Amino acid sequence: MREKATTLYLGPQHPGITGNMMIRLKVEGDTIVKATTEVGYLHRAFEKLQEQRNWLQSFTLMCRFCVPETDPMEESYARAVEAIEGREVPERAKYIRVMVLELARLASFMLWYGGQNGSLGLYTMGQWSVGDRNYILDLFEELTGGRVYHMYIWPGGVRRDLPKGFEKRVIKVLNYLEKRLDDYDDLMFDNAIFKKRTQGVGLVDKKTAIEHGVVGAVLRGCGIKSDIRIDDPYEIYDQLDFEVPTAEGGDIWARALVRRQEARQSIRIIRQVIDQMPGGAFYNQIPNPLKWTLPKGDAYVRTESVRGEIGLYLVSDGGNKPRRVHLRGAAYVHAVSLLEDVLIGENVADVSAIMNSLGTCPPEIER
Amino acid sequence: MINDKNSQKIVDIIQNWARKHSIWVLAYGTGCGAIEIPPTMTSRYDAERLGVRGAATPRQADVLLITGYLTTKTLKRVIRVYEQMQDPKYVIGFGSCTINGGMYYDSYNTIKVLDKYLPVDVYINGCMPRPEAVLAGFGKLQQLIAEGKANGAAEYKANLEKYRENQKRVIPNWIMPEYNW
Amino acid sequence: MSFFDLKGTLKPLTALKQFGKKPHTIEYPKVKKEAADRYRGFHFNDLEACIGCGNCSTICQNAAIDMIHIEGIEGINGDSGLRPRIDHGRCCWCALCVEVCPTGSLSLTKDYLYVSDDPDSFLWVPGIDNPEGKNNLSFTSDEQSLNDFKRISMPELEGMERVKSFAEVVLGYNEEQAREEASRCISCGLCTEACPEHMHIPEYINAIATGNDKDALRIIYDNNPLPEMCGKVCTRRCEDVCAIAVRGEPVAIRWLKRYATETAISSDITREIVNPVIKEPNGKKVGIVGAGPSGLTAGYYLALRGYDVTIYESNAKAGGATMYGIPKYRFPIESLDKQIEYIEKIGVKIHYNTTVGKDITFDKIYKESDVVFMGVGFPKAWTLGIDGEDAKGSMQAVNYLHEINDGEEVEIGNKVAVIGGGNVAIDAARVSKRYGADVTILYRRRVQDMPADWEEIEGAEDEGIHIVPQAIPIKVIADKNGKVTGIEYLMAEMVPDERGGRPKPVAIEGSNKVLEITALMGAIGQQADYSFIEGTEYEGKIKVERGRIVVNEDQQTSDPKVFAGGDAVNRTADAISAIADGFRACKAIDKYLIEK
Amino acid sequence: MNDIKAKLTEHIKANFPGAAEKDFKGENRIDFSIDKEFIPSVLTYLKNTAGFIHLSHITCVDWLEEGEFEMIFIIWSPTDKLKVFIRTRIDREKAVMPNIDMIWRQANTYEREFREMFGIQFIGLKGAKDFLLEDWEGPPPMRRDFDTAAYAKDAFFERPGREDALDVREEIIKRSREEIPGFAKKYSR
Repeated sequence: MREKATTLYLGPQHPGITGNMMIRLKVEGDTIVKATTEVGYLHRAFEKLQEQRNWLQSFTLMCRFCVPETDPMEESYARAVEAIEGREVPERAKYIRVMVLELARLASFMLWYGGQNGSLGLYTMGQWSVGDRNYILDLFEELTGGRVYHMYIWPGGVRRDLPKGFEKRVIKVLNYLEKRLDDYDDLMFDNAIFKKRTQGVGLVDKKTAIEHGVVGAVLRGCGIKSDIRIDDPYEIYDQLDFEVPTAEGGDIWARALVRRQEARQSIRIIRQVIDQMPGGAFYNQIPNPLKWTLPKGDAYVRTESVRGEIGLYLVSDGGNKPRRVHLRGAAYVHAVSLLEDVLIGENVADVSAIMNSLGTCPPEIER
Repeated sequence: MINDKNSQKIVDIIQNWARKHSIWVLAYGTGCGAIEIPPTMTSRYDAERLGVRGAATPRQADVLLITGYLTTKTLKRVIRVYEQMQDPKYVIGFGSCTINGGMYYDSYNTIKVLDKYLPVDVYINGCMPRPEAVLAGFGKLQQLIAEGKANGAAEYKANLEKYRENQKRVIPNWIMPEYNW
Repeated sequence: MSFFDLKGTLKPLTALKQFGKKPHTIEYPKVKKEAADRYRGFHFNDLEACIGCGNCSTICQNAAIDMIHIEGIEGINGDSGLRPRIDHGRCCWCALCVEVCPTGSLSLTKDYLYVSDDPDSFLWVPGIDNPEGKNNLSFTSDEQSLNDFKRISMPELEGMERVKSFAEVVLGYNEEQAREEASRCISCGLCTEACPEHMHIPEYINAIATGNDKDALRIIYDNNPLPEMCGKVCTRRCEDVCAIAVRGEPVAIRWLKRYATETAISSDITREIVNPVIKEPNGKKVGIVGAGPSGLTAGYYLALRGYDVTIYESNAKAGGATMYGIPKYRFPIESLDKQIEYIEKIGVKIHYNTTVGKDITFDKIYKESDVVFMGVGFPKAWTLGIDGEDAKGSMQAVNYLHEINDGEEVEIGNKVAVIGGGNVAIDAARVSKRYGADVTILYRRRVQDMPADWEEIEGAEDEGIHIVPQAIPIKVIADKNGKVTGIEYLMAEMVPDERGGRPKPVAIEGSNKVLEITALMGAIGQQADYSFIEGTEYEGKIKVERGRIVVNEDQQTSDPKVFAGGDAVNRTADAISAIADGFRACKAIDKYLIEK
Repeated sequence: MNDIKAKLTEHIKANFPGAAEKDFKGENRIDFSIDKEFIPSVLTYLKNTAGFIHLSHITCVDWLEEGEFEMIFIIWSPTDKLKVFIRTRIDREKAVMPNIDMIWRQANTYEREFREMFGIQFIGLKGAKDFLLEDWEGPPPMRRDFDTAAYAKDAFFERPGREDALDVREEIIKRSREEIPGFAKKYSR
């Protein structure tokens, strides 16, 4: 006999929800039969606001699209503007950008470590990884002047050169983190509870993945090798040596395995970038920002964030303001329609873990 | 019942001392400032040693953190959450957006001046505030509690009509239960 | 997975190895970690260095920065007197305001802590609310700035190429260069106050930057009827106060004006573009003495307002000092003719070769007109006042330039000395050079004290003119025919002025030197010639003090019916001041006649 | 790469009347304009036959001056490493588009957003009417004729205390008694 279905509201105020969003669940017992996501709690109308700001002013809004990892947005905007204008970027700036992007990935992985385990009751990990993440944020503070909002990668290059001896301090942090990642493995990947709660949970198969246009680690967790940094390389990624890890299974476990490898790949990339860092200019200066106009045109650029590919479509009508900015984050793909499908048949207790593993970041959906 | 004025004073001091050291923060990330809460709570800054810790539901919580901008959609939920919270309760406004709209001053979907809708006890400067600033904010709140000056909740009750009017101005579809607090 | 995962149960226990390690917790509030060297904390503004251009306020996408009056800070030339105030309820600490600050006065500090229960206490006047911030600067624009400090260099003829002819030295910006140069401007408008005429500089530069050259010309013609002349030879006091000039090269305001006027290639096209509204004739008559810049300006704008304007000019051409005092490689004759033609087409009547006091009496003009405007200028040169000055071959630089510009030939030989350091001295020197002479400029003070434009001085040096600074001429040496053969001078040392003025040159005894020359030109200043009213009733009515006509702020002389302007009135003695006088007089005359 | 581009271009032009190619330098993309009626069929073709399985982006641009919306579908082929842009223009007043969420389920999210933000109707689109907004009564906010600053000023409060702000240009004009002609004012800062 089937149990009577009840409706459960998860969020927006719920400790298990990642960020400020809501899921309406129809449950029979504790099995979900239907899930409806409701977003929009963080809709600030960025894209509308950017149409009111000039090209440089718009740049300051970019990093606020998604807070856990702000640099891919800045990077996308900078690249889109450069593509429309045809502005050259100095070689050194490209290397610095990649370093910043990978550091940001690393910081975001640390947050994910904490969130993913926190959602399963493993609170120690949060204390470790979020605490260790501060070392990366310290580097950002030194380089960019801000912990979270860096506003560092901008059209034409980067905003300031590396401080003296910065590379050494990065290496020191990387050495420390490499050791810590092994500690995390002991606590997490070898943990019987973690395995039990993640294997076979939150399944995304290949067909669903394509239907939903899934990107990033979620796609790689289904065994599909796809990474914008390789497929559609930007900056200097095509000159770097790194691997794109994949895992079979399409469950939380598989995605966790992928991310575990990716964090190490990021460290590998940063080491290479620091080794090969060229000298020279770091910025190809834009004209007076108040009178800066871009030629007519459009650009679509994609950047790999921790959550997956983000795409930015930028249109210029020849004026000093963007005609249209449209950012599609990875969470836009993962946390609305895909989440609704994936949750069907799962337990209420696993919702939080699934959301974390899909890289749910509501501000990126709502913008 | 204690009717004596002096004894009431002593009780107040003890009460405020106790409240000061047990600030439970509602786990509701209303805006982007929420990203600095995990670092504040975890090992590097460890706010728990100051008596600050998370609470899962409004009924358990003492402090409502408004971490930045509030969209009108979230405002509705925040009001509901705030009214469910039990006394003593305090509100901390986080960053520029809660003071005068911040970056979103011309956005059609975010409120600009938080204290028109909810009573705010402490504001923390920054966009976004560093964990040190967050801790300083809690420190200020503790000080205000100890001095008996964090009276936002009482003010809200006294001026409920004024607040309601402002709230209803931005929330057209007002279907909410009246909470018994 | 096995039923019981032994490894998976035990492995997490390895976390215990962290036990006893030193925690990385910051012992807040006991220990306060200092923010990074580049941390973007609260603003600091160096109130002394700030010029109140308001660029920070313009770039702020959050409308967080207000420009406000602050007690004790007065607006002066080149400083609006306003200072930024930051609304911390808006600021996002992006530091764009720092990046665009032209003076570098605005920076961020490492301070970030401010908590308060009063939401109205988040307005922050940097520099006043945190005077100690000066020692705590973090994010500054020293390393990197978004201002474009480098001017687009003006294409010019090569130095040795120039001296072969009177071809214009400056070639002018092309369209791309003009747009680029115009886009350096931050539109603060500080320059408009420095300009005697208060031209609408940010507006026309912005019009050029956005590709609307015709609008730019219309804006320029709003209060300057001789823009092409100004575009070529203006003394451009606007550029001295340019906000960008604090740390870089000022926006080339003069060259941009020049560029804008190039669209009007003839007087008809000028009229078509400017398309001025000419009012119906009102029957009132205005007589103007002298067709110099001030007279032409007053005449043009009075004609637009419907007055019947007649100008009396003693020379064969209009333009006054700009016609006869400026060499043609700086200001070609056709360029001036075009502008005069346009003014005449608007309805201004000019009687050439009509010297007031000789061909027509001042009394007649005075009685026939409702108002008289005098723009008579300083036509007479000061003499050097040294021995042997009246020798043959010793002349005044102004007269020399006048004669050359009139097309006459002047015998100067092949060795010329010019005495003086102003623009007239340089002009005379460069003209002489073009006639094949070897030219030396003798100047009492140092090169950096020379009142001439630095561009002119550089230009002279490029063309191979020797400048001998700190040289005081004492005697002109002539041969027995009375012809100049040399000049004797003393070297001087600079002695600081006790009263705080500029250093004075004091001759060194016994440092006598002699320079062999064939011609000598004095260029130490000019004076007025009021012979046309001398001995008439007007001599008493129109008050003259120390050679200058006394006027009130409306350019009105002590005779209410007579207005005056130009070199004979103001102390700055440049074309743009004369134009300003003319424009001011026009407005005052209009008011005076309507009220009457 | 050029082979694939040429073949694809040829096929699309042959099968979908009115398809116009837009020349694009720099990025590796093919860019087509096509009538909106053909959108579902061209996307089905690209997805099922040509290997463009990844729907990367759908976007909408409001060309207010021309009275049109431009819908752009950006799809990506992981095998050929090629982007295809499919553009179509629709009337701003009667904005109706065919629904494509049966081709990619993900398109549903985009379409719900455009319905709300631009007021574009998608034939047969399911899902709650509210997506990002709640109880919104004004015009679709992403339309360019919606003035967000004016709306915000009207709907929300602003903290007082900043009324003493002055404009630098006006302050200088006042001091030097400069008179700016009306037509020049648009060039002021």
